[in-house]
Amino acid sequence: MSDATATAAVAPRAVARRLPGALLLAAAVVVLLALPLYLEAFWLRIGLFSMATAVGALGLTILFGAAGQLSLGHAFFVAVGTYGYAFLSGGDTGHVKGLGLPPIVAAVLATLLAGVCGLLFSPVAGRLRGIYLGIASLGLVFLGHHLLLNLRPVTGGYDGRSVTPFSLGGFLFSDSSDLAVLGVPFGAVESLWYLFLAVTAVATLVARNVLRGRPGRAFRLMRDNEVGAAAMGVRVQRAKASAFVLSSMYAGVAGVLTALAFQRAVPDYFDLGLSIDFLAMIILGGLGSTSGAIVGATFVVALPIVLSRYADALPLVVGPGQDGLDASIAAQFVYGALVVVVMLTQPGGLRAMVHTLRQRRRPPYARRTP
Amino acid sequence: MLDIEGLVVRYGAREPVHHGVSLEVAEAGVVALLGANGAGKTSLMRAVSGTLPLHGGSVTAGSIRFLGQEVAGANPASVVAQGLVQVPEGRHVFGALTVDENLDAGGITVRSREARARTRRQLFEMFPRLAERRKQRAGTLSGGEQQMLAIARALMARPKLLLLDEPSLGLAPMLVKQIGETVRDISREGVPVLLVEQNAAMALSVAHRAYVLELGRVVLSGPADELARSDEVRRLYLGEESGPRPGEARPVPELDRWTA
Amino acid sequence: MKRSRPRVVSAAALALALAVTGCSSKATSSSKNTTPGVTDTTIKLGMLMDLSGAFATSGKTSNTAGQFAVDEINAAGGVCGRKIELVVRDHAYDVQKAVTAYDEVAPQVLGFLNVYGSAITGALRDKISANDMLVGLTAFAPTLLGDPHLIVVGSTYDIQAINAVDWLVREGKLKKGDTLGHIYLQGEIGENSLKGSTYATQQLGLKLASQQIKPTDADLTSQVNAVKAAGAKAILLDSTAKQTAAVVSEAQAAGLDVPVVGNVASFAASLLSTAAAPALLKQYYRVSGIGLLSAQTPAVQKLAEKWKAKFGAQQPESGGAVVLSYFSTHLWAKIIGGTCGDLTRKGVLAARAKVTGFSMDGLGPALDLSDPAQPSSRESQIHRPNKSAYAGMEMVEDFKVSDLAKQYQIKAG
Amino acid sequence: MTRLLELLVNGVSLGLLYALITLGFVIVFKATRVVNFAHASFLLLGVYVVASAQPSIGFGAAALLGLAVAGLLGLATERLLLSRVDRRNHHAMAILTIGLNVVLTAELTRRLGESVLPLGAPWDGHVVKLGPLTLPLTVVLTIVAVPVLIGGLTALLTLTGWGLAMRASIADAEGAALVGIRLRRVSATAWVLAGLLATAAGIGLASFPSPGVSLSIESVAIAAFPAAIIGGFDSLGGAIAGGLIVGVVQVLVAGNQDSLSFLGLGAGDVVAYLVMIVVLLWRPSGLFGSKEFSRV
Repeated sequence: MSDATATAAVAPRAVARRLPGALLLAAAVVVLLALPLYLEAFWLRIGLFSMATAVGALGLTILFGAAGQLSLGHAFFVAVGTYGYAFLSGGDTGHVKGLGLPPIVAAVLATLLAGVCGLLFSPVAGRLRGIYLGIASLGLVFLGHHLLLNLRPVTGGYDGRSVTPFSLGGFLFSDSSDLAVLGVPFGAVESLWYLFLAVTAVATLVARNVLRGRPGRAFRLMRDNEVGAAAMGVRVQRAKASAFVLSSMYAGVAGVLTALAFQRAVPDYFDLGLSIDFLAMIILGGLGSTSGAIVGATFVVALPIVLSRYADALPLVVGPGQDGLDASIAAQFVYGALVVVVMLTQPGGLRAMVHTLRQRRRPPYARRTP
Repeated sequence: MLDIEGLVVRYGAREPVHHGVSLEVAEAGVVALLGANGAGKTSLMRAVSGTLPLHGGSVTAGSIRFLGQEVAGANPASVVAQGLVQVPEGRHVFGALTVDENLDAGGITVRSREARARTRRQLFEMFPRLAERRKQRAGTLSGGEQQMLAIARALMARPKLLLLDEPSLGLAPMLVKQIGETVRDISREGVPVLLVEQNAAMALSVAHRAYVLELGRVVLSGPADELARSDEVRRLYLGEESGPRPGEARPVPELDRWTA
Repeated sequence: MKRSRPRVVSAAALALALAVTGCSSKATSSSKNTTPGVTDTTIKLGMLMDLSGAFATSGKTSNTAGQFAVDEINAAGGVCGRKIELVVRDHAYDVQKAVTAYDEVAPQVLGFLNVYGSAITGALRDKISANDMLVGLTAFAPTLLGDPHLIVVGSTYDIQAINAVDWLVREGKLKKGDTLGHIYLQGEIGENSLKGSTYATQQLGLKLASQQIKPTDADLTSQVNAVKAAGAKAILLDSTAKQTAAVVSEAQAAGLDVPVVGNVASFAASLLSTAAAPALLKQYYRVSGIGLLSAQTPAVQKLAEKWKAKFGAQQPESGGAVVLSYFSTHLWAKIIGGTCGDLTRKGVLAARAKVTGFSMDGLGPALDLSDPAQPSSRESQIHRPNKSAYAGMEMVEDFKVSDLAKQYQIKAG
Repeated sequence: MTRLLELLVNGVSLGLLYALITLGFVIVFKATRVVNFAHASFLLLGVYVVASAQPSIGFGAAALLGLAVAGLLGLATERLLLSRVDRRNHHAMAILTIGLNVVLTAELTRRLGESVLPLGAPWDGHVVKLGPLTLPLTVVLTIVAVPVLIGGLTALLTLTGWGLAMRASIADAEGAALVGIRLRRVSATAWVLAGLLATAAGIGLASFPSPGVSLSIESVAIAAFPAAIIGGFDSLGGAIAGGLIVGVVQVLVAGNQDSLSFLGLGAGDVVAYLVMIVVLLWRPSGLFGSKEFSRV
């Protein structure tokens, strides 16, 4: 269903089919824009984390879903983005140094820095495949964690370092801003919400264009058959490197967003677990699809937090500190079990599930064989 | 001995590969199954040997009866146990194992140690090259030797019917000829062979009967020598005139993955 | 079609946004007249603990002991005529969960009775000061000093290390010129403790051989061997409880027969049922800035009885966590009690500085919170394991401050 | 000199335990092409069972029980979960093991928490003096027992029909199916083996001077990842070599922390990955791996 076919000349039936979609999208946009006026900081914070993570997942779904390069090192590149931003925008405080650049410049440079790290690793990435690449990139996570702990002046060591709030054109995205919209005070979470929404939207559009356009086709050709791809004029080494760099830059953006959402950079967040979560997200959502990456990320991020909050209302689960099944453990069980169930019933992920449902509902004439 | 009727194979939700294929292999001799790439030959072989699930496919209609027993949907091990052994396209020898170990593995379903030793002696007479290289890893053998090994490995199971999938693929013309002779020898020893080939010249030279498969349908069948003389076969498969007929589609691209 | 979509979207968005924003409930609820967490009858305090992660045992213990104190305070009429209520959240030692949980709890509470974990505290520090929040900690890092928003109960890790070295020398276990081995955890505990041991060894004419470990290290043979090769006559140890068992057994395995002094977090009662027990009973001591659960004072006995009443024969893994949480909850009540006329977060911060002589017999040293840049006490106790003592530990030496620790200058972080 | 020797012996002992973990991991990968992300929690579960059963039934029986439970867990994973996924969809299966790992880790975290369960092995607490060396008995036993175990496994693989079937399926699954080898049975055995080997290694890791079974053992088991890669995934010898290399390098680096301070503190864990990346730059499929396997 490429957009190219949906020109004005398309039969009215097709337009009729697409119109509800557009309205749905419009409604979704409105809801997303209005949410900060209603939701408490708790929910907005979940939204911020979800969006930050979703951008990272988009990068991984390009790399793994389209180009077939398994990376377990995504957490490393996210860390580069986070600490890159914190260092470039931060000032000198005690032993911890910073360059004090304007936040927007720092954010862009941090993204590029993550890309450069990806580029530096691409000689390794280009030579390796499958599980070899996966575990080699896993090495980056351990290496990165080691550096985070030891490069004190840049990272602040085990204690981490605080993150300069984002500002753009004199507007400060922090709690000290005095802005109020319709009586709702716009603190850090409310204003960051819009920033994150914009970044996520751009990241999604770019990813969609990459996946649907020439690069995506080249990546998929390469994934399915390197020799064949080379025969069709794909420069395999270069395509691999560019997939890796692109995905690292996405991780870098995710890192910057993570820094802003946390308002502090701490080393323990960027561990193997984060890399594996990223992998679980994109596969749960549906490998190689942008919507899958976003849904997967939101699901993985929000589930444990929401479950903990509503622990009291859930059967079998006890509130914090009581004896019995803790909410957080229960969340882990649900997360793990859902991953297993989705893989057993819908190896194509949640997106495939939606797709099947939609096909079932659609009248037969509209059904297409994939 | 082998009766296939109305067979339909599908890979997942894709279009079926076959549209009701029927064919028959007699108690003796060589039956050739010809067809272009994508005609559904390999899928048919997989359906018989029970290896379709390894490739995500399944038999959705029709029956495959071997010596009166239904084998469609059976697992490969029980198919082998019934005496139906396949040499797959691309040989699939155990590259990390020695020639001897490959043959051991081939005879893994044969209980009697003595019977295994006897078969092995016979095979080494038939394939002296393999005897010379018995301690060598199969991965280091040449293509032709690997094909011989794949055939010998299948014969170690003392099959009642041997299925040979594209044995000549990628081999030099001289080796192709040698393979043809081997096939003839095997059938002379009393093991009937179902030979799937793109190389129609070779196949028709050793076969007694032949079927021609096109886009999942049997379009021609009959005694091999008659088919070899027919215009259609000569034009399409024996290379006497090149290029596909107008209107004859190339294989559906999506299917390449499954049949390659 | 493709081009027209954004127009549809933006028009619809605008219309809906106008319709929707007229009645935001958030706008009305966020008036800032009242202090969060305070009503006419209750005062709410938050606790952010690890109740399901790697440190769940400590978290649950602190939670229970804190609740004991709260029940006691409420039974005696509460503070400022109000009952204390706890809002407990589990962060499972996950920074992301902790930050969201903080966002959820912060608007509902006056302050935080306890925020557990250094990584967590680190991530929340900027928010804590932005919210004028007073926060109790289960940590003794001198780097936390100087921030009026954080309460560090008792002596800091560096002072405890100094007191420990001083004790080793006083007991004749170390003599001038001897080498002290110091195995310490990467992170706030170990590195601050190292500052203390470095200072003390310099002042006392000892040599120091230090080895760093990580919280996840399980096999510490090479570190123990390195300390042994340096000729250590005693070991100062900052580690997790599991690692303590590893170090004492490995020291024994390596034929290194010397006393090992650990910090307050380096022991758990269950270690006495492991293969390390004989070595622990023989070699291990613990330095602690807070009281001992098996101490014979009435206040401590009362607490121990409460635990026994609730859990029967099941003794706490960490007596220290029980004492600390109970003690600091009472400290909180004292602080709030000093600002009944101004029950705001700022009022609480000001009231903190008014507490200069808080003590509860045997539970902790006398605390002076007037200067946030100085530790609230410089005293330590020395304990040693004993299978028959409650929670597995008995007293060797009661609260005492060494001369060395008195003159030690703390550089607040 | 003595110290270096001591470090070396300790390193070899640790490396042999890594080798066992890596072997299980590699065998599963080779037989089923599944990256088992739950391998470390198999190990922890097995040894947790040993430690919790040991007070009531004695160490010997508890060890057998732990092995049995981990083996059964492997079997159940294959039979109840993985066999329901299309066997070509290796991604789905790997992600499935991630889900399994999350559940197992959550449950073990809940049960173990911060506590340390004593293993109760008869060799716990014993020290052996060998000339100038003072070594825990565990180290000596590991150095003797693991090679015997690996030797036994090798003999099974080379001398028995079961081993032949195993190796044939690993070399070429389709070829194996076509000679009548039951692939499901082979995958099931591989998963059982993984559970057994992991538990055996876990018993070593939880033995004296380690204080017993605790959550941190799981993070130790992660070292099997770089070990498997250094050795090369398609060679059992490689798994052993990789395990040894990682063990020795880790212990040597940790033991010489002071002179290696330029690497930063706590470099022991990282150095395994550095070695791995260097090896991969030199040989993209590990020391003993063959080319095809990196094409998975």
